[in-house]
Amino acid sequence: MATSILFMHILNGLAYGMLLFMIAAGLSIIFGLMNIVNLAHGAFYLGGVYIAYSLVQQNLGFWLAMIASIVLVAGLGVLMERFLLERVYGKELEQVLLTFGLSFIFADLVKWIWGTSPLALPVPSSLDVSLDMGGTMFPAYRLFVILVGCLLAVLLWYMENKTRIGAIIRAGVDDRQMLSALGINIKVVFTSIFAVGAALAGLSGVLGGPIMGMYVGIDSEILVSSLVIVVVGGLGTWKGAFIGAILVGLVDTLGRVWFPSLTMAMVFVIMIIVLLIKPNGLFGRGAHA
Amino acid sequence: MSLLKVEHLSKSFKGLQVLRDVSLEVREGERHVIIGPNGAGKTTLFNCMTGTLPINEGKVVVNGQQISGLPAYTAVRMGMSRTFQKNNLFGELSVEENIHLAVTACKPYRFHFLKPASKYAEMLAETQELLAQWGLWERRSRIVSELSYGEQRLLEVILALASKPNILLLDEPTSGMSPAETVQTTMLIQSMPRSITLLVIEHDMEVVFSIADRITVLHHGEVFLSGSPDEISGDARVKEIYFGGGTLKHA
Amino acid sequence: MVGKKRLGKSRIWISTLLTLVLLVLGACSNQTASSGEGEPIKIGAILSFSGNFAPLSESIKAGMELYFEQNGNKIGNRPVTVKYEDDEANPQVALRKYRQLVDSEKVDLLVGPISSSVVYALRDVIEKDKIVLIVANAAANDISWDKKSDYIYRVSISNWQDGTPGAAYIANNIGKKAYVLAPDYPAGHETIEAFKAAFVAAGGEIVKEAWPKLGNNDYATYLTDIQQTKPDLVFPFLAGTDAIRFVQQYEQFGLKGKIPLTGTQEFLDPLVTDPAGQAAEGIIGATMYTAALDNATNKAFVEAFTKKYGKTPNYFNVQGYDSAQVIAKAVEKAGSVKSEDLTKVLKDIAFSSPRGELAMDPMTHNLTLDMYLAKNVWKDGKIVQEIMGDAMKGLKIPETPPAKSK
Amino acid sequence: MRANIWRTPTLFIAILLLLPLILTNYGVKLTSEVLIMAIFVMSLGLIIGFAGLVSLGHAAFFGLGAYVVALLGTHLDNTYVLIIAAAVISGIVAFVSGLLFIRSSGAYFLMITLAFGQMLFAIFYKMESVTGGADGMAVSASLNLGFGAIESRVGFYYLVTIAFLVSYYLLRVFISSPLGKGVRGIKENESRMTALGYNIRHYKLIVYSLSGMLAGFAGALYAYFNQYVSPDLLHWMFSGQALIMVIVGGVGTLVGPAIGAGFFVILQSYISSYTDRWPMIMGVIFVAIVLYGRGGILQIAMLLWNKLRPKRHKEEETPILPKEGNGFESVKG
Repeated sequence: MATSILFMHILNGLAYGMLLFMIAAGLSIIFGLMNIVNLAHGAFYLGGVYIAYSLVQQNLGFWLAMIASIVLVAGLGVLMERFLLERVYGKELEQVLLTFGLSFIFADLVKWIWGTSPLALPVPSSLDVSLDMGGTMFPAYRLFVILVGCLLAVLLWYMENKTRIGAIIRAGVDDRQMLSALGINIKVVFTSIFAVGAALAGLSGVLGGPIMGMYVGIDSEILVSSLVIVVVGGLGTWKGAFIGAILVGLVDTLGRVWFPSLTMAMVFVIMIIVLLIKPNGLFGRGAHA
Repeated sequence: MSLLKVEHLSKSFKGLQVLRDVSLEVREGERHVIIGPNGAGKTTLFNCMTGTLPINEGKVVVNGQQISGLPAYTAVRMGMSRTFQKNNLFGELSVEENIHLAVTACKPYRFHFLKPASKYAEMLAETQELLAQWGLWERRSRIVSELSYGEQRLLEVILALASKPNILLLDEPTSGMSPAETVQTTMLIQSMPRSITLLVIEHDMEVVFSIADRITVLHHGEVFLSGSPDEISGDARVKEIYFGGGTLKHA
Repeated sequence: MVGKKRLGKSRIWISTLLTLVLLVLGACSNQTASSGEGEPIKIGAILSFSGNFAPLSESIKAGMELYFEQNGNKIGNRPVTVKYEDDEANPQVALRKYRQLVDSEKVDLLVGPISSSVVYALRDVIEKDKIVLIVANAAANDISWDKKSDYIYRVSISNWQDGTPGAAYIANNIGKKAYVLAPDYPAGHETIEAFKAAFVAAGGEIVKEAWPKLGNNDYATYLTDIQQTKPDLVFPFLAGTDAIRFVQQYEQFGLKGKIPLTGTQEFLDPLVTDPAGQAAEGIIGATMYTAALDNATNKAFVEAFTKKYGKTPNYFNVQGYDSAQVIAKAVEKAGSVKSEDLTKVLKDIAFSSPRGELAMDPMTHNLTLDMYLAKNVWKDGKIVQEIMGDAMKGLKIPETPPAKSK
Repeated sequence: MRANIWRTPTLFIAILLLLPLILTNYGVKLTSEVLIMAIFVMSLGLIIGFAGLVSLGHAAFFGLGAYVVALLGTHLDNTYVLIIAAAVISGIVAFVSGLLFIRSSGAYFLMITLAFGQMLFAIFYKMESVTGGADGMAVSASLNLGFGAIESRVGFYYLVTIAFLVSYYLLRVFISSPLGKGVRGIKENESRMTALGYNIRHYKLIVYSLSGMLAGFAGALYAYFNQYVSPDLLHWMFSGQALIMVIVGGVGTLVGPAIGAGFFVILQSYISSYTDRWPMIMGVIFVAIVLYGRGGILQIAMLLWNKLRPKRHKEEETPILPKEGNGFESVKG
């Protein structure tokens, strides 16, 4: 295979991986910090893309629609955490049932509001060009997605390692009781982390809509992909989510090229291999104390 | 002849040396007490001896058989059983069920699944005996989490005894107890038959000196001194490092 | 708190019992069978309202409702009731719904399903229960061949008929080297198999086959591969949201206008081309229906449909409309809803479809279709289909499976 | 009061046996389906509620059992052989996969079982020439226990009723056996069990394999029931539904999951034939169960029962429901 084509495949894998990273990052931290398995996380993707679609239809423009949509989805996250999830902290199986129920409700709500006819969110016109990269064309939009993903990774890394909130989160993932011992208002921390996680998933919905599509059902597909990433990377780390997402993005993309008959199971095979070698994921911190 | 031998045991966590070249010998029937300031590595030593934690160097020999490197559950098969510093019980089960589990652990029928456990007369009898012997018969149907702290502490020891060990490792058996409970527990330990060899971690010096045949002082992960109670209480350096210059009281 | 309450063993048993019995009794309130003059005719529709097939199911439902509404919700002098059930595109659920419709609701005949797996799963029970099924979408070829049943009649299209008709035109006028792409499941294989056979027969060559999984998230890999392979043309078979994303990404990767995009009729249908927008411009292929077809039935249909629903009909709407129409015609002609009477008239039933004058092929229980060449053009800010001519007239699915091409 | 202990189960069995007399054809079929599902969900309830192993891939064993009957059934048509083969093969696959996966716990176990299930799903989906791929395949084997083919609905109903009762009884014995008690102890406190001398991996592996076997058995019955198998039977969505049934019914009991299965299957087919909005209604019911149910349908049913009838003798109340069942204790070490 020509190197330029391989390079293109890698770019494709990265763009896909970055979208997955945006969803998985929130899921991972929520998982690690609050010990919540949020099976309704895919609903934030759905919310992000469908709200953005409606706003774009109202001629609000892609970027304004994106911001408004993210804010709304974050608000939805806050409501969900405050009024529902808060009541099931520490009861994992009830969380499974609750968030599973919520994912049912959200998906059906989307169907109710927007109908079942397939819709499509267009690429913003300023980025709707393809670049000539050594004879093959590549959409500028995907480069933009990669860029946003990398910036976000840097930002999250900075937050995790250099800021007070990051220190709180790291402490909380290792030992939740320590937070209250430090006199930190856990409620506020949990709600804001949940909101950030929801907003990131909403962002991936808006940015991912033109690539991965918008339809009811993608929420559960994306949930499974991001759960895989979270587990491969290790619970509760942004670094793990980032590396895991890139790994899954690349494996999935290159797998289609090299092992076309394995596309259905490729990601799962990788996950099983990783977990057999490292039972707590690549960057997992071991079982919680 | 020594029943339990620890030879040159070392253990480190992520570069932090917790135990360094620890050697220890416990003779059959002996009551051997390990003392040492907090963080000296006492509980880690227990965890390494029982296989709960892997060790970096050295070995542990019980009854002439090496057990270091074997999985944790094999320690009991070799006749070495332990208790925990913090109560580690089946809080949602009844006292009786807790003891059932402990009694069944090494029985050949532990994997049977076609007959209710309540049909195994031997197990029931052994449980009944333990309950009666340790004064918990009245409370046998209670859910463990509803027991008093002292009772739970007692159950901790009973569970370890249920497998009829030759060697019993007790990790701070009196921690958190009221003075009255402490006295009671000390008496229970003293009353144990000499067929059970005891290795005890203990902080309370009154308890230490009332049960110990031999004392080992662990300091910074190393054996600082090992000797008879008199040797230990008379040693100035031990006073210095462990008791900060205070006096050792001989009970 | 309730959670801490201890409960007696006998209470568990009795509560179990009560819950179960009540639920079962509640769930199967008995329905009486319909018969005789004036009694409603009951139709059971098994479609996939949840999952990716939802838009197809909604479209078929809309088409059926339009037909019955136009006819006063009556067949002859008997009122019609349609009971819609959601099979979740899952054969096991479909069988449960089937039993509910047939055993409990006592429907007279069935319409459905979307998914091929469901039609195969229903096939054996239908043979046993002798109840008529009008296939409104499921395209599996074998239902016209080895799995043909006296009680199953297809008014939609078979995979073979979807893949075949455009091939000759494409080979002769667009290019000889084709890159084909379809989801890796039986319908994908059958459609591409049919295209391949016809395309090779017309002197074409398949340079590469790509089989993404069904519900593939991203087509980038394949689009990059197409750039590398440099075929004369690309022939995909995809449905719904997959088709939309493929068409849009085809443009994003700069392939639109460079390598001609053709495709099955899915790519020439408003369900895909409306959301895909200008990216769908220029796609050429064969289709059994577009709203632009010039016949009287279609003109009336499009007008009525647009009036009721405010949009251009897609071919699933037509499949629903024709399913209703065929049921009505058959019942009127047979003068009964009994299966043995219906099967006699269904074998060669003819009717005026928006697709033209159509008739059932008695050998395959599948329609003989006229296929049209069509092209997506951008007109007044939206994609419309323009008819370029006939692709194949009177196209029947072969009576037996054709030998597999290499 | 020995007679009392047996009175209610006997009544229950009697009603199960008499049910076909009052039910419609459809009711008999639906109850048969519920009973098969109940066996499957009980097998999952066993590892979740008693061993703390929360699996999201259990449908793989159910589907495997069903496919064994479908695939082997084309070559030999002996019901005993097929059903036993289904259970044994599912059990072996559970054992081998358990061997690899059992050291994972909590969310990792959840995901690795999901992945394994999806791999099996992919295998049956991809082997189109053998299994019909996504289209599935018809089951040609007929149900014959040596006294003529069982073709009537009622005959099949009695067969699954017996299968259900036997499965329930065996599970009941299992959880009270030394092994079952050990499994329960592991769920409660792994480190203590190890300290007591239990090899916890062996225990988890045995219970996981047995659970896989039972799921395969249920799958085999389901293949006979529907006479059709498709990869949907192995899909993680189905595993997820089973998990929901366990939680809805009540974790940590045997009857709970069975009730959850009945509740889910019947309610879903009931609601979905009245409204397209059924996913939303089901979702709201799940949320309501979490917020107001506290412990599942079983608890709610009990509550109603307790309200409806006056108090009886106290000594009958043996505590068999755990407080606050929660499958993740093992995660926290």
